[in-house]
Amino acid sequence: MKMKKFINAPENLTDELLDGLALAHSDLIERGDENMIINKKLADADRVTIVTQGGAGHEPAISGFVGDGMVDISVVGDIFAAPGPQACLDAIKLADKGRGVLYIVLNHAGDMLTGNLTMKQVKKQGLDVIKVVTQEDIANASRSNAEDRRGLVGCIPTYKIAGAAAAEGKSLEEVAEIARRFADNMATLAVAVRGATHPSTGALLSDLGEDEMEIGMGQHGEEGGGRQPLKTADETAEIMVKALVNDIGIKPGEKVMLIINGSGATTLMEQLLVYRAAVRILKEMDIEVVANYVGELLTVQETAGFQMFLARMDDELLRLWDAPCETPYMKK
Amino acid sequence: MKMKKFINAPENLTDELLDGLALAHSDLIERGDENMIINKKLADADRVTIVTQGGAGHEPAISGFVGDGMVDISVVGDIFAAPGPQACLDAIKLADKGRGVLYIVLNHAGDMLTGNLTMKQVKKQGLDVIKVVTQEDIANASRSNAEDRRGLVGCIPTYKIAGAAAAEGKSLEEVAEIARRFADNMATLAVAVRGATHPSTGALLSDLGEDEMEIGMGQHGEEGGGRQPLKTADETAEIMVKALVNDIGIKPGEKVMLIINGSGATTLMEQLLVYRAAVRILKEMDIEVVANYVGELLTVQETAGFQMFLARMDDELLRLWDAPCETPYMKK
Amino acid sequence: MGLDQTDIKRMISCAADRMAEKTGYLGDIDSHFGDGDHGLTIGRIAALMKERAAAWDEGDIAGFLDDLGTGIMEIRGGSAGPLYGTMVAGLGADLGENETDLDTEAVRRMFSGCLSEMKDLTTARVGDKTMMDALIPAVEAARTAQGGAGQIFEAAAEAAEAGAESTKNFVSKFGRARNYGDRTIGTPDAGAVSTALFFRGLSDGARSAK
Amino acid sequence: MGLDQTDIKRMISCAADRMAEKTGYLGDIDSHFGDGDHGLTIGRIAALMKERAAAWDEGDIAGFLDDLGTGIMEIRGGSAGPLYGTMVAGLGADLGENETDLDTEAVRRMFSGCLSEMKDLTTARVGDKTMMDALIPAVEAARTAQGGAGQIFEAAAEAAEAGAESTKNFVSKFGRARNYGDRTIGTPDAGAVSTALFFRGLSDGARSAK
Ligand SMILES: Nc1ncnc2c1ncn2[C@@H]1O[C@H](COP(=O)(O)OP(=O)(O)O)[C@@H](O)[C@H]1O
Ligand SMILES: Nc1ncnc2c1ncn2[C@@H]1O[C@H](COP(=O)(O)OP(=O)(O)O)[C@@H](O)[C@H]1O
Ligand SMILES: [Mg+2]
Ligand SMILES: [Mg+2]
Ligand SMILES: [Mg+2]
Ligand SMILES: [Mg+2]
Repeated sequence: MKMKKFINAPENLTDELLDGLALAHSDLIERGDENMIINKKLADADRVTIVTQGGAGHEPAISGFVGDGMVDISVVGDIFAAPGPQACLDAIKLADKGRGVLYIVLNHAGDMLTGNLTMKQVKKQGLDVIKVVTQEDIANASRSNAEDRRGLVGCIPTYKIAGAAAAEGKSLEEVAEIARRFADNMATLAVAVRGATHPSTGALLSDLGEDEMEIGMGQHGEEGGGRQPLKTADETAEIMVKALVNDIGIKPGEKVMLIINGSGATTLMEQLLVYRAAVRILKEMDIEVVANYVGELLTVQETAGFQMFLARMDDELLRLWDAPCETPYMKK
Repeated sequence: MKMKKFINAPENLTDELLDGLALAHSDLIERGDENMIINKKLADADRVTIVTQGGAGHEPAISGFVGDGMVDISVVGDIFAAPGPQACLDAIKLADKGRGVLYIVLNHAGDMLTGNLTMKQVKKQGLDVIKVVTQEDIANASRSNAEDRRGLVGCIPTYKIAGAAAAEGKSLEEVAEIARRFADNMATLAVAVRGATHPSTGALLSDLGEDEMEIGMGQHGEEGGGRQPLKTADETAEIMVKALVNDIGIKPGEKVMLIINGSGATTLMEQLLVYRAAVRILKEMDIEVVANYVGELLTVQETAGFQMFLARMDDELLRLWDAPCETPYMKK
Repeated sequence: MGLDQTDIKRMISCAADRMAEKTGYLGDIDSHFGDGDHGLTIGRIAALMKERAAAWDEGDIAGFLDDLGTGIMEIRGGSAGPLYGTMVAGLGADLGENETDLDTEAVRRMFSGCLSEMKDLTTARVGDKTMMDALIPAVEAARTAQGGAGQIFEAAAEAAEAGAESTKNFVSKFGRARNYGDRTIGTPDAGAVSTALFFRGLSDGARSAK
Repeated sequence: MGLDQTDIKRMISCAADRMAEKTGYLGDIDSHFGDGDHGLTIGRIAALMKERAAAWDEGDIAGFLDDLGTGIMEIRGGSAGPLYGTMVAGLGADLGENETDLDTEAVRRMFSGCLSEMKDLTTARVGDKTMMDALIPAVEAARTAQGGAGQIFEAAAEAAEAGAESTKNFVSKFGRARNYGDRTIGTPDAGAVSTALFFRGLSDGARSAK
């Protein structure tokens, strides 16, 4: 598959896309130095603030969720590549309004390295920061090996819930406790049917046969082991729902959040079919969906496939999920 | 290209996707008989109401924009296929709260036939309905041959503006006048780089060479004549902006709405690059972008490409665009 | 020499068979310059025709055709739904409510009623590469054909077939295919071909009526 | 026999050249089980090394390496940014602020400082199929190598190359490639290969120091 994208010079890609984002949403966000996207209302914030970091190329994630009620600053690296620790440290200092900073990092090799280096400096400088790592991909490691679990779409509802907790005026410890409680009770499984191309190098990200799908594929085309013939929406949903319920250990009578996150080229039509099937299967298990999202939150370029996300909900988490937010790509 | 989609039986596709949509957004919409998606607050409406119709397969359009402040009922046919006139007539009667109904139809062969048959019955039965047709594709007919212009993404902002006018309590004539004023001053141009497959038949919708793009491609893969080698984001934006400005006849000092609508597989990253370039080019022409949207509003399955939409704005139209709305895929 | 309910029933059923046999081919033609679903839609229309014909045991001919036409319109088939619905209902449009035995003059009224309803719906005419390229010659042939109902329908079917064949030489002026301009030359119009199949089936069914 | 600022400058510049020459190959290896951008990132790191080395006209060696390491970390290159940044800064971590002439003992401190910084950052060790497969043997060789700075760096480069080569036999345990398990056997690790190039370049640059 040849790369067919509307880009200019690959080396300016991230810069230009952040420019476009800030231009299109100048009422909500602005660009800072060093690839930062900043909540325009950050200046007035008298509360815990939220900083995150990650590569570009996953739009609308992650910078599309900067704004009141979600992320205050996102520090962007390059395409699929983490930013450096100095940029993250600068962002944390800029975000800190004297109430502390929650620093959310997805579990990917580069992000974790940067996150650790950043925290070293944070400690050296005595800043009030708690780092929370999202690592919820159940494909390639068991729950007991959480450090090996990749961070997939689960970061987005984590931002939302942490952001709402911060907006309620909770302390840094409380916000971090809530974010961790949510993150500890979430799980994601991805499926892909067709790969994409790396927008800077043109390299093919994964390579699937004409009739194949792969359950468990990572965010950059990394394999997850579940190669199999393409199945229907209902069959695929069933495999994935059962794996997720089982992983989190959700019991009959419990309430959940269900997200179907399109990876890029899979239509909303298909996502809605999968959502419908998943709700039915959960209902049969006496599990109630009390919160949802169906659409593209975190994409992997034009990959065809989706991520199914499930999380155990309680009343507080639900209230925080439903709380108002105003960001370029999530408004409540 | 083989079809690789998560579907079940093709003949149940539209039914299942509308089910999924209603299930995922049960706070805002509900399913009615005959493939209708209905605004849950319609019952309490004491105002002009908005009915529209069209094929499925373009999600989130059109049913994803049913809800307060936009569409009250959308009548869905099958994949890319218009519904019948009886269903539309039923929807109009259901929507009518004694203040009249604005009936918005996109200019496509099947939709126009149904729209005309529906209006025949409307007249026979003495209902208070005004039909507005959106026909803004500049690719295959000149402005003086508007009946030959296809309706592309322009229907979505038209819904928004008409819906807001209705919410303000304006009369049917006033709402229709506003919708027409907006629609008469809008233009869209589409570009595609890779086709998609018809989800029911598996047939390839258009077929482009490895290095080709096509400017002017219709909503279902129909050709528009502008086949050419793939260009950069900046170059493509320039060609399209100039054609649109020229078509509407926008003058320096005027204000516009600019929409970059992803067709399916083109990333938001690319859309943001194109948006950025378009704003720059408009600025050079002394044209100010006062309203925008960058993202997927009306897709054509997994087609790679986008539609660029431009419309002349005035203060009233801008106020209506910015007014609150609450639908599954547009919230303000 | 006339047509009664049993004849119309058999004719509709026969037309449905001819259409159903060719859905693959129709989809194929439509996929060149359309969206490839004409076979799908014609398949659904044929199924409805078959079902309604089988279930029809009372009521007048005009009422049956009108109901069937209305049903076809609601098939959600894009252009073909309203067009076929109008064409089928149109066959009964100029029949009286209680006409149950159709003589030659009544049969000719079926054709003229059909054409005027269709002309009301679409401005397409001969040469525009649509269903009208089959329908208009069929109606014309029916107007001048000698003999009874069987011969009239046979003449209409032959004219429709010739009309459909002629669309190969035309440039699309209506529907999605319009955007392909000159490139449509060489391929027949899907709707014209299916219309010819419709009239072929009606004639096949009418033949045994005598 | 020691290394001064001019030598370090030449070594860094030489290392940058070795790395820059092979970005295509590095991208290629990374594309098998990673995301194919390692060549891109190494290219940027090399460019920065080259630029900083050329611009370096005063200041101590430790400070230069620390600044360069910090700069590399901000290159936005995924894993390789923090790793290379730490490795380069690590070479100066155990040098004193005013050490401008590095004797054999100081050169050995460069290696031990580098390793301890890297071990702080990552838990990967020999056999995990990462940069550490090149780095750890290089440091080990530097610790025991006889002779002056030139010989020490040559021993390190040879050990790094052998270490990189050995990664072909390993299963990925870190980074994106980890998810491919056994299938990674047969392909060397991109980061290990680039690390060997880095040390090869340092050695080439050190040789003329004597
Ligand atoms: N305005 C029109 N007037 C007459 N016939 C038309 C018109 N538009 C389309 N058609 C006919 O409809 C056929 C296409 O039908 P179909 O493929 O079922 O619908 P769609 O184009 O909506 O997919 C065309 O081949 C043509 O014969
Ligand atoms: N945790 C780690 N410890 C040591 N080396 C690592 C680690 N993670 C990745 N690497 C090294 O980084 C290399 C990949 O670098 P690169 O492709 O530039 O980064 P990314 O994987 O973020 O795209 C791997 O080949 C491996 O040598
Ligand atoms: Mg990378
Ligand atoms: Mg169609
Ligand atoms: Mg068709
Ligand atoms: Mg890589």
